[in-house]
Amino acid sequence: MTQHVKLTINGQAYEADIEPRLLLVHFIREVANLTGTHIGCDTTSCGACTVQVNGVPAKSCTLFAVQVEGDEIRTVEGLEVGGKLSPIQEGFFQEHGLQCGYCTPGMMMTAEAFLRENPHPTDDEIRRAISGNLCRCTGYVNIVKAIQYAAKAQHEPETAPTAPAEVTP
Amino acid sequence: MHFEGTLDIKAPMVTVYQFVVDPNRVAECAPGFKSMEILAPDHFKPTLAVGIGAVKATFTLDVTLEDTHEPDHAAMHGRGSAAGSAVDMSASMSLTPTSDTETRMAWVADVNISGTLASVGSRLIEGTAHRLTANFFDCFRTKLEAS
Amino acid sequence: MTTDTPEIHGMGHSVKRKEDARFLRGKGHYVDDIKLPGMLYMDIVRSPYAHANITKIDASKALALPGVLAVVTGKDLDAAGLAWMPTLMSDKQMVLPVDRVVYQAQEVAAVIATERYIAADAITQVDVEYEPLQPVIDPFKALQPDAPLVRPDREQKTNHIWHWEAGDAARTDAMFKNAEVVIQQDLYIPRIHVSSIETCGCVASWDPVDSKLTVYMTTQAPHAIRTVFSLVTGIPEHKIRIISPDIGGGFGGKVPVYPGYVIACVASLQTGRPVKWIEDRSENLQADSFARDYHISAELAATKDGKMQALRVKTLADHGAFDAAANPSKFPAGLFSVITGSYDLEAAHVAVDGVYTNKPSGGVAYRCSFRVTEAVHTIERMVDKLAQTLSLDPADVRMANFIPPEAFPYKSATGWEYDSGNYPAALRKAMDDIGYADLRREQAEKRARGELMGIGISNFTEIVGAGPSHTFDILGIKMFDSCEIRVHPTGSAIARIGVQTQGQGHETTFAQIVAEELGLPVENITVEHGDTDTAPYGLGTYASRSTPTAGAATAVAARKIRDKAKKIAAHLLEANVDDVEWQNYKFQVKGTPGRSVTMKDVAFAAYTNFPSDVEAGLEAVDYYDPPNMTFPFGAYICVVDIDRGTGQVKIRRFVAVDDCGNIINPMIVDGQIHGGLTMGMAPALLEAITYDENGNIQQGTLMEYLLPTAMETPAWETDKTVTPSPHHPFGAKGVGESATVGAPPAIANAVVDALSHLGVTHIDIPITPWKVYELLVAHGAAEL
Amino acid sequence: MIPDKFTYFAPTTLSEAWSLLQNHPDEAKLLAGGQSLIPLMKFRLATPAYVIDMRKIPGLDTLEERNGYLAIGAMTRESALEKSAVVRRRYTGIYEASSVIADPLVRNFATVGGNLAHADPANDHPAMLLAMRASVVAASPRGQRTLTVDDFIVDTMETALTPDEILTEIHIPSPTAHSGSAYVKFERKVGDYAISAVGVQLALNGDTISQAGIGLTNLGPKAIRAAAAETFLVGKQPTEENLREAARLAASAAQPMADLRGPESYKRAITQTLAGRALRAAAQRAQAGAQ
Repeated sequence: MTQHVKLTINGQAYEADIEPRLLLVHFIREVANLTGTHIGCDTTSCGACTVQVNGVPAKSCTLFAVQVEGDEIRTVEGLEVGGKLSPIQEGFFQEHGLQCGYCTPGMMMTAEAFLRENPHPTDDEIRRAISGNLCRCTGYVNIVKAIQYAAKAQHEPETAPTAPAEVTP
Repeated sequence: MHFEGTLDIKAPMVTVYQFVVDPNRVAECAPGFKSMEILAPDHFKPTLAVGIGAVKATFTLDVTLEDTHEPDHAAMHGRGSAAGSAVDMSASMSLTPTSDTETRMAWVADVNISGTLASVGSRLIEGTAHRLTANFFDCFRTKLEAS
Repeated sequence: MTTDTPEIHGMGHSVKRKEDARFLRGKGHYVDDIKLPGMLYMDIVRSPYAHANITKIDASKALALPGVLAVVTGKDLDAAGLAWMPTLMSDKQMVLPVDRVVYQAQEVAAVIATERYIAADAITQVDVEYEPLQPVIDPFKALQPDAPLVRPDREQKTNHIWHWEAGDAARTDAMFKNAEVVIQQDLYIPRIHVSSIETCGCVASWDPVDSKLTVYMTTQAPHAIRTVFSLVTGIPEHKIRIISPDIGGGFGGKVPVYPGYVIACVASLQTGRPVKWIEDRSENLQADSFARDYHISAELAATKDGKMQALRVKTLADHGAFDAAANPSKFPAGLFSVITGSYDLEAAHVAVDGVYTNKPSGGVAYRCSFRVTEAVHTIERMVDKLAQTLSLDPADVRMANFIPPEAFPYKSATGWEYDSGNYPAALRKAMDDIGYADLRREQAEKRARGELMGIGISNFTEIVGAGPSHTFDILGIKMFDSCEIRVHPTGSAIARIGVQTQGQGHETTFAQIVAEELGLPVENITVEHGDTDTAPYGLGTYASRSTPTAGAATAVAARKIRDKAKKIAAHLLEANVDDVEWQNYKFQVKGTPGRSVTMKDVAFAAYTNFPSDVEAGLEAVDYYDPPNMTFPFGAYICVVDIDRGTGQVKIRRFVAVDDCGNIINPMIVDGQIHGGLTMGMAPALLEAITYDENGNIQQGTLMEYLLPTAMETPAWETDKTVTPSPHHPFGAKGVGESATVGAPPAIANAVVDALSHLGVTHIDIPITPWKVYELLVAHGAAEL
Repeated sequence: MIPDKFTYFAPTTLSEAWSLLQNHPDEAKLLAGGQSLIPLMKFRLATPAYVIDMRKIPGLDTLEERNGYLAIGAMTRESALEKSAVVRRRYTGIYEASSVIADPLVRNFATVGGNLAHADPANDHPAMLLAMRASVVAASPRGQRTLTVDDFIVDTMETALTPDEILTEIHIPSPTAHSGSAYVKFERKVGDYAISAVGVQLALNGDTISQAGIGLTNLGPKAIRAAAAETFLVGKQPTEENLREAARLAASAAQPMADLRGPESYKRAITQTLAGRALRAAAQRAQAGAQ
């Protein structure tokens, strides 16, 4: 039995008839075809699927899409505005805050929301804030630096050279 | 998981013995008993919906009575699967009369749970299995003393 | 015609990563992102038992579900001769069992359905009847005569797989006989799992018109996989295309061929439609290959004043039900014989016995280079135990026993030729960085107050870059690696490599190698890999081999291009070739810097104005066969504080001084070390896979298998020394795994050091709070 | 991991929710934050035929001090407790418990009511709420009743709620000025359940303890009230000696089982350590409040 849901992802409205058991992460990846949000576990442990629901970071593998009916979802694809990387993306680029890139979208969605609440964090506060997101590659050192970079960049918008534009493969 | 216990039942040993080798009576005491298929007097398949809180698993156990010595010993062996998991259990009961109307039952049970339940629920399994097993045998006493 | 030399950003520059552009925007292309028209989904029925006969599989209920197309069982595969497949270690492995399962979570049947959710429903509707058998869990008991057989399919009716030795037994025994001091220690290096955040999976797509099988898969070694697939299925190799898209972490776990890949291919062949299979995390954790699981017994002979003389090691290796490790063929125990480490020993002997148990396959890497982690942990613990026994400072004992810098190239007691090293310099730097003397003073003060603080050193030597063709092969394929470079007319280039990145940043670092060698700006160089239809043959990325092998091939291919370019440059400069030299990224007439042309100029001429005795175009390929392994090393120092009330170990500081020779990109090397240290710390303190007596895995989800978060991970401090490899084209060594190999003993040594005054001499990893606390209780030092 | 099929309802009133519960006895499950339920459903260890999402029922996310107590709506997010200045200042133990549950992302959706009603012995709120002598409000078509947390939590994952009852609010008595509370949890890593955790609340009357509450997490089939330790403390001064004895008594109330988090003896021993630390912190806070 399906149910009709409407929700907004990155400002764009999506409507679909879905099974109530459809996980939000599958709605995002399979219905909206936004594959930047990843899946890394079954137990709400890894945070690879982190998106923002009405601005609040959440693990989208632990929400049914029907639960966020009418809500505003933001995914990694919604970070870049007007062809310009957001400070958090810029921070991850400048500070080498990613390696395989798999946890990166979730990590950035957590960090971006965190910096809105705490614009001048300490390193320890950052570590605590990202402790629901696992990274196996970086050892977190450069992720902490990346988030600090973004914290500073928020206050001084013009910064170093930006990451190259996306190349269509 | 190994559990054991002793029960003092206010019923004569022969009555207790007849109870524990009667599939219908035994199955009624099984946790979450739903239904049963009896294949032979010593071979039956109860369906059980076992659970605590939100967790529920429905098992169909294939049970055989074995090693029965009237009037003081009975044993059973069961196996079943559900939700990517398997359950293997064996239980034995030894009866001694403490009087003409009272019987002491010493029971021993070994329960093995494998698969998803074991890997996801290991934290809660031992306590739960212990509780369910003890309830199973306690139920014998309740039913026997009620009848 | 000279133009200004643009910024090249070659060797040694912290160039920002090219691949980040897509990852930062959520535009990576991982396997699960691939959607093909008509694609089906596969899900797998797995065994709850570790050891059981399968008496019946009834798929009728599953097949009755709308959307279910097929249920594949072992019997189906058997009919096609595909129920078993070869492993990389001369063993064979079940794809799907015909009548018996040999580990928990083993694949039993596969369901093919039109949707992921339907496939998930269908696996619950496949009824499998089992008859449980007694499982073999303990590898020591596995060798007892009455142990049940894990592998009755083999001719040899034993659970013993192989015996392997290295070194000189007689000489070692003789040294022990006369030794003044003998230190003995048993160590268990537990089974662990790489758990890359992306699990394994594939999309297999059989094109019936073209008779071609394309498989997008999470593999670290696409070419080797293609060859194996071709050998197993009989499909000609040119009709198989393996594509490794973006890989969400590999660490060794994505080297093996897992049954799921093969079943998906069979399912695609059967249905004529693409089939996607993506593992769940719990499947990944429970069934994919594991690392370590070595039961080691080590002895060290030394003089009274702490001079190490000989090492004798016996090991039992638990390989699970199939010997499906991914070691080079001649090395069933990997490079474990590098166990003499950084020390100048007169003799050593190592013996390893492989054993089958009812567990998933063991012996793959966990970000380590073929069993080097086990070796390093052993020798570094033994050195510390020697120091403790003789009441010497562990740093002093190391300094007194290092292979001296002037002794390189150095032949080790087990036969390796170390290429280069300067161990005292690295240790001295680490000691200076962390303030070793001050820490020892602080420790003494704290001990007087009853506080527990420990300082641990690890001075590891790695062995990476497999490897020279005279020694190294996998299934007979020599372990060379490759690069093919093509320079385009306008001065940009593409390099295709035989290795496969899983986050190491190859698209950037290999471009830097080309940039350095050709004098073309790094941003104008594209690096491609992972597609067997386009990339040159290579053995893939694992065991820190990319830079030592394919990196070398890249430099050599570029130099071949430069040789040709020189002829064109001479033509352009109207000079004799012998009078042209490569200086400052330009060709110039010797002694006349004003007369020069850039590679960009030459590239254009290679297509528009080349001399008559030179072919058009500018490209080259190189298959590099390394003359030797490279031996990166490092000195790590760890400081821990221990809570006497809970046994909790806190890493206060950790300084890592690494030496991987010449560095391509310091930013990326630093990142590799941060990650490696974290994956070294994890098994030292948190991660381990254990089984109960029935063979139930006890850490089957990430709730129980404890990957460290940012909170458990310390702020790593890194530093370096540079001792180039004398045989590598640009003096580099591998680095991806150094820190994983080197970190665990630094941590273990620090914990033992904190407790050494109580009489504690060893603690096995993972060092859990309760293990520490029980030691505190035993020695009267616990605090309530 | 894909959950089994179910029918989803998002009622907008409690009455609607009650009638759904009554119409589908045994087959319906209330969904609050879902951070425990949904993982169980993904493993198909929970397969409710009907899921009743509470998100649209207004008034269940209260967080306010009323006359003499703090009212926490059942649907109040853990993160709301963590961020509340009042909770942090006056109900410090609750703040500390909220901020160590699972991980920060889970806390953004996990609810206090869900944590309590799930009655997992490893959940952090029950023990702290025992220490704070909290009560819960259960509402059904027959009206509402208030019961203590002691009575509410019956056994492992079993509460006193009748099949058609819904937990709507948690009430924590407002502490006196001279009170202090603390929650000390020891876990293997962030996101883990406690190896052991202890919640404490102490109230002082002058320099003697007038009220003591101590709860233990993950040390038995359900959260445990360390009653002997509480009784011991009342009427005594919060001296180091007394607190140590109370910690010893608290640990002796634990009924731990050996598991991957450690052997029984270890859990008992560190419970004494953690109880001591929680008692000292609570006593200090109480004394600070008294100044």
